[in-house]
Amino acid sequence: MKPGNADPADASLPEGVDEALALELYRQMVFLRIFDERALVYHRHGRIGTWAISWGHEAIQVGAMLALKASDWAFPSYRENKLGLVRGMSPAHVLAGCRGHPQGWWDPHQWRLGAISIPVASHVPHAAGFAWGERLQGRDTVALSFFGDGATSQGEFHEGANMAGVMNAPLILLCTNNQWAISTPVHRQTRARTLADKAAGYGMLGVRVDGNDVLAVYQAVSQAAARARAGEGPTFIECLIYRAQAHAFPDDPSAYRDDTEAEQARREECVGRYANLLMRRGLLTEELAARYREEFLAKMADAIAEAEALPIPGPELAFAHAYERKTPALERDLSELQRIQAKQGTR
Amino acid sequence: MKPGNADPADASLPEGVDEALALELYRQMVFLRIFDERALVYHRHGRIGTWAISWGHEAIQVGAMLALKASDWAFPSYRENKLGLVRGMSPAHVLAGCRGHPQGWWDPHQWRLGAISIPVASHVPHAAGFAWGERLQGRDTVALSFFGDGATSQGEFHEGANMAGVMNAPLILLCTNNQWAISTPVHRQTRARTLADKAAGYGMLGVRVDGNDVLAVYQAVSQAAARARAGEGPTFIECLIYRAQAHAFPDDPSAYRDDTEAEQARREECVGRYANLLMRRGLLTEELAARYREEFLAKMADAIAEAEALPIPGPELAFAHAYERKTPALERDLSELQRIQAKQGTR
Amino acid sequence: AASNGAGASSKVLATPLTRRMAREHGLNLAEIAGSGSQGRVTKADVVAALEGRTTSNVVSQAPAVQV
Amino acid sequence: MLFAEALTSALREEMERNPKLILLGEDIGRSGGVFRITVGLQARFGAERVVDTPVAEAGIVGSAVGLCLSGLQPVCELQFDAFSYPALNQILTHVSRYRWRTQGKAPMPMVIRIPCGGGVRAPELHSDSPEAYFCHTPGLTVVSPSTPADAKGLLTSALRSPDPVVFFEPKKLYRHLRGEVPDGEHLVPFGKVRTAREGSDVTLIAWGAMMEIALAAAEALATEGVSSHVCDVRTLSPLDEEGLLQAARVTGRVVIIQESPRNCSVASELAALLAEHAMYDLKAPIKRVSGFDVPHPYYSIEHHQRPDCARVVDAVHRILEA
Amino acid sequence: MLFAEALTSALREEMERNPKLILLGEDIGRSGGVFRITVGLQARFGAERVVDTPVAEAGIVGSAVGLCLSGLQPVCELQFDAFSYPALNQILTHVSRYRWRTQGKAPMPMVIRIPCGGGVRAPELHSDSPEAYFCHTPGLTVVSPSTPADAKGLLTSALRSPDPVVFFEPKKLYRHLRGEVPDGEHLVPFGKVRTAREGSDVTLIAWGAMMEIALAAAEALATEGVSSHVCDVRTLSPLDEEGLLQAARVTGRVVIIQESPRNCSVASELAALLAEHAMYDLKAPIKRVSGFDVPHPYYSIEHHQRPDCARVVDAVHRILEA
Ligand SMILES: Cc1ncc(C[n+]2csc(CCOP(=O)(O)OP(=O)(O)O)c2C)c(N)n1
Ligand SMILES: Cc1ncc(C[n+]2csc(CCOP(=O)(O)OP(=O)(O)O)c2C)c(N)n1
Ligand SMILES: [Mg+2]
Ligand SMILES: [Mg+2]
Ligand SMILES: [Mg+2]
Repeated sequence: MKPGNADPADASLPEGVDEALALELYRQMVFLRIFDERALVYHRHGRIGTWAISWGHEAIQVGAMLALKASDWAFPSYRENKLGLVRGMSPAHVLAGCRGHPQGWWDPHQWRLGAISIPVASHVPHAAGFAWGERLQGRDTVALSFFGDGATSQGEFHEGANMAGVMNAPLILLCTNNQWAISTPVHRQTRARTLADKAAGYGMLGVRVDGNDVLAVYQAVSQAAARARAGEGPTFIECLIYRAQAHAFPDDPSAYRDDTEAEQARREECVGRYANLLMRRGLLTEELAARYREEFLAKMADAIAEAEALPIPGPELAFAHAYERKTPALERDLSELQRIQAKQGTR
Repeated sequence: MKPGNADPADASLPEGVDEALALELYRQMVFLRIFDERALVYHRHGRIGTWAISWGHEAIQVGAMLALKASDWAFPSYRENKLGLVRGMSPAHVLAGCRGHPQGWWDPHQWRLGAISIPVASHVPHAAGFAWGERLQGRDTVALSFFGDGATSQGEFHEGANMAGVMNAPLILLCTNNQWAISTPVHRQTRARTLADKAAGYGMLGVRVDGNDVLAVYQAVSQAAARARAGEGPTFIECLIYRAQAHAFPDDPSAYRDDTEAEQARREECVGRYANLLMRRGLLTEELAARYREEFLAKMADAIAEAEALPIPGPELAFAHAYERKTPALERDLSELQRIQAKQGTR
Repeated sequence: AASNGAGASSKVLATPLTRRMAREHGLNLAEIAGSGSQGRVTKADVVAALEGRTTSNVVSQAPAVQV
Repeated sequence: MLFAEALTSALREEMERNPKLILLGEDIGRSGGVFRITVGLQARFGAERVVDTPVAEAGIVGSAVGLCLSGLQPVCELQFDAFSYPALNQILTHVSRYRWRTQGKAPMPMVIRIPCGGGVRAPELHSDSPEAYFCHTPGLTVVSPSTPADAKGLLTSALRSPDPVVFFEPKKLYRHLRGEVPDGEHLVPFGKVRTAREGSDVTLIAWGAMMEIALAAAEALATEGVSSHVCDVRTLSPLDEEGLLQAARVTGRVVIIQESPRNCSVASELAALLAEHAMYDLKAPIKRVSGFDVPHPYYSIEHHQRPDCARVVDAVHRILEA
Repeated sequence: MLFAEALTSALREEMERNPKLILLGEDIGRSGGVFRITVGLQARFGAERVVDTPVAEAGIVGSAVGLCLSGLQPVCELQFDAFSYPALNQILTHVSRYRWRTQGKAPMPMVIRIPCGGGVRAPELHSDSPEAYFCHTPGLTVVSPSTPADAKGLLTSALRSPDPVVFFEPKKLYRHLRGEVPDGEHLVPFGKVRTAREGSDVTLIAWGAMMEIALAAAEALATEGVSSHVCDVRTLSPLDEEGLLQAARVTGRVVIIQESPRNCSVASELAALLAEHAMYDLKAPIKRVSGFDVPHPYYSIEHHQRPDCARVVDAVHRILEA
């Protein structure tokens, strides 16, 4: 399989995807795309910090999220730091996080999204345990964990996946194989023929889809969710794409790969491809597409302004929430710090 | 496949196994068997500590070790703590270790055996790295790592196996699937259909053999070693048996399993089965078998006496070898301790 | 700054407690004979030094009335 | 009641009380755990609440994070001290930080039980005292009982704690220490040291299995006319700083006793705390009687590594002379 | 020379000298590492000696154990501080114990390089200062340089050490600190503190990125007439106890500065060391200016957590008053 190198011959919509949903998939993809493009600009302005771009990952992120019920949970890695947008989180909220602002946190229960997991693969066991816990409590929640090709090398991916199998957890292991882990190509990541080959080792179904095809992703996740809800256990889904951009900004891919494949991937990117399909079906017009873009561009402009307007908090927040109640030592440390900062008057 | 439930129809020896070797395999199996049986008695006398019995694992341990060259390395877990015997280590040496005596250590380079790895699976990456390092240095060494069914659940098994695949390391992953990890049956350890199914996830060959059949193990390891030496990379070998004994002594399996399967496994144990085969081929007589037993029983009696005669070392040894040179703090701590112990006169 | 810093008493062995007592009573530790091991000045030595010096200005440093 | 039984009774009673508690670990179900602490619990509460897991410590603790998110309160048993190390990444990056990372919205009310310490003639890596790794990690509460009553009372508190608790059970005490345990519900609050013996000449500070040594040393010293004040730390992190400072001030001479290696340990922290906040109350140098900075030795020579009465008495003599 | 360049030159020169050295880590090859410390080395020494690994820290360090057994001397780069945690099991159970376990026959001459510390506006878990976990582990040598000269000299020593060395590189210094580095072979021995500034009123003890703060505080204090003696610990474990005791004795007043959380930290150990062995030379309580016992905060507010000049100066004022 090669990702994204062909439009599907016919433009029929898969089962369960009506026209409204087909358009909503598109709209959300555009939102993520614009978020990414603007964030990169803001990063270059120095207005946000490190930017873990997911340009080209929209079909996977949106296809997967829209295939879940609102009551299902997703567990993002750093690459999916803007996943909340798909569930209605404000872009200012996400941008605050990119500015290293404490307002970037979210309540996992409100959004039904785990906290972003920075250590690669370390959230896979969380998703497994969560799914298992939901099943134990008789709920029909499904959990979906996002992670990358590189993450499959981590012990915690393995332990989480194996545990999910044994516990028959309603879990979807959604692996975005973008063929790179920073500078390491997937064939130096594992000798497995495909990443989906790993599924058998956990006694679970492994499937492989074109990650540039939002409908294929939607369908694979829908089916996996249905199986999970039916008590048939976890599924491993490998979504194949090619990381068309840098790993993050800053990062200079020219140091480790030549740009031809990336160039190709940029030409075959998922948003344009899906737009074509929708236009051929008459569901999308240039005009509507432009309208979406306008809408989200305006949102982003407001969002960055809002994020930049957030005041930098004092030290209280650094001392809060490590424990339910601040320890006496933390109380003392905080008041000492406040005394010193007050004396300095510089903070 | 079920382990050990049938004698092979014919008693022909596989390629590469001549009669002398066939008998040597038997002799070593008897040695390990007698070691195990006597060690259990010594444990019951309180003369050695915890005893990690491998009664019934002889076909695997001996078959694998004898399929390796003398220059190859093996990496044992606690279950293979007596592996050195096969390479000529004295039983007193092994028993000293069981008595918690520092003389139980060995020089990995002398015996071409890694140190016993107590944390389950944590030595798999060592074997991978070692094999890779040997290849880098142009040697044709093969490394073999022993581990159990439970160990396949550990992240470090996964990381080591994956790394070995990527580095094309001349490694044999020898998994003793005795169907139990202490009280946990293998079907609660993983949902994989077979443990060998895990091999594909690392892009390596996975094979499954009857672990009660020493010749089958010998052959599988020989072939894997040949592949490794030919630069074809690692192999995963699942040796299927049934743990006929307790996990270790102390441990009371009656708390978690009924004895019927174990009873059956004890009847089908590998040493007797192989003896039958050799006798049918006319290679072994009751007399010779008895002679082996006598020989090893005598060895064991001497060995325990020797191990018990070892004096308990003073504190110097507790302070040695953490660093190449004792730190000044350790020097001071040691002399303080010696002063106190001298005053007490009780040590 | 550092009025109590590396002065004459810096080579004297004493706990911070003893040093503070001496400091607060205006005693120079170096002038007190230490009775502890290795000539260490102990709290008792400082108390003894204070008692042997009842007419000094130390009194005026103490509060006139204990409240 | 045996120390081990006190732990079992805390688990049993809290599981009766709180249906959200779920136990997971290696061999805790049918077999009742290698130390028999969960014995009978699977029979009582079923295999869904007392769960045998694969041999995968990061998987156990990592899935416990997820179980917390799903609203349960997992209690993980890690089989031996050193087998907590494979779970350190989960504990350091997630268990300890999830509440903080979510500004209190996703707390991690889990308990991680870890049998610890030496003196039980065990193989390598079965005798570590790893508490310092956890105490150095903000967000965790680290506790270790030294009596059956505290075993029950502190474990009960742990099972009700809104924060993740790492609970160290000195394995030497499991079946060797017997003591009174109050009937019925028994809670011992975190963050309060226990005065195990009152005295006036020297303060001995210890916890867990080392309390036995501290008390034996106090007895020995009493025969020489030296009066020891013995303080059981109980909550290793966050420390009861006030209680510890007071215990030190009672006598002004302090010996800290611990089994783990010394460098960057709980004894280091205790000494530092006193050096910062009780300096003017100290009459002598602080002494640490500690495991040395070497791996826990083979069991035939582990007595050299584990602090004993003679070493404590010697340390007291030295600071009394000082 | 930049701090980063000093590290690169140590690696390059030692690799020229010693064919047994092999580098492994994530993205260290073609890309030269996320901090560009190994830049150019793969081109120079080939992909067999500068090896990009899978994203698997336990696999990296675990296979380094095996590489040592095969006679090589691996140098592992772990990408960021907190990504050393997945390797802790290997480090605590094997790297630190293999020499001991084999009575010296199978030493582990490996170096584990870890970029550390905050102040670089990084995402979560990219700003930890985890040295205490390693210092608490016997068998490891733990080192952190604070100048380009020491970066080269200490790393060269690490690359020649027969014992495993955990080498902490303050990432804030990589491209912000420039300094003289002696030409040619340059070795700085382990176990020797460095006097960064002589003074008589107060002793400031720090290491790594905090040396910058210590020296800035010394400057600020000098303007008030307070003379600071500034000591760079350099080798965090095993400590240069004599050197540290001497540095404390110079002034009898000590402030210890570190970025990591305080509980059971290197600062705890230093304070404990002084409280045990320099009590009679101290004139005031010891002060620790430390990261607080909370997770390293979001970067917009990390300045509250990282010790700064004002906090150090305040601490000095307080112990001068004391
Ligand atoms: C445990 C751990 N090690 C290293 C890193 C540094 N790191 C961040 S992203 C990344 C590559 C991950 O690649 P992949 O899983 O393919 O995800 P992608 O970045 O392609 O989305 C690495 C090594 C990390 N975040 N966590
Ligand atoms: C990391 C770790 N966790 C737990 C243990 C305790 N333990 C010792 S043996 C064992 C079971 C291992 O089972 P398996 O791998 O099947 O090997 P077997 O004992 O059957 O040979 C366990 C859990 C350990 N040694 N290491
Ligand atoms: Mg990737
Ligand atoms: Mg087994
Ligand atoms: Mg791990």
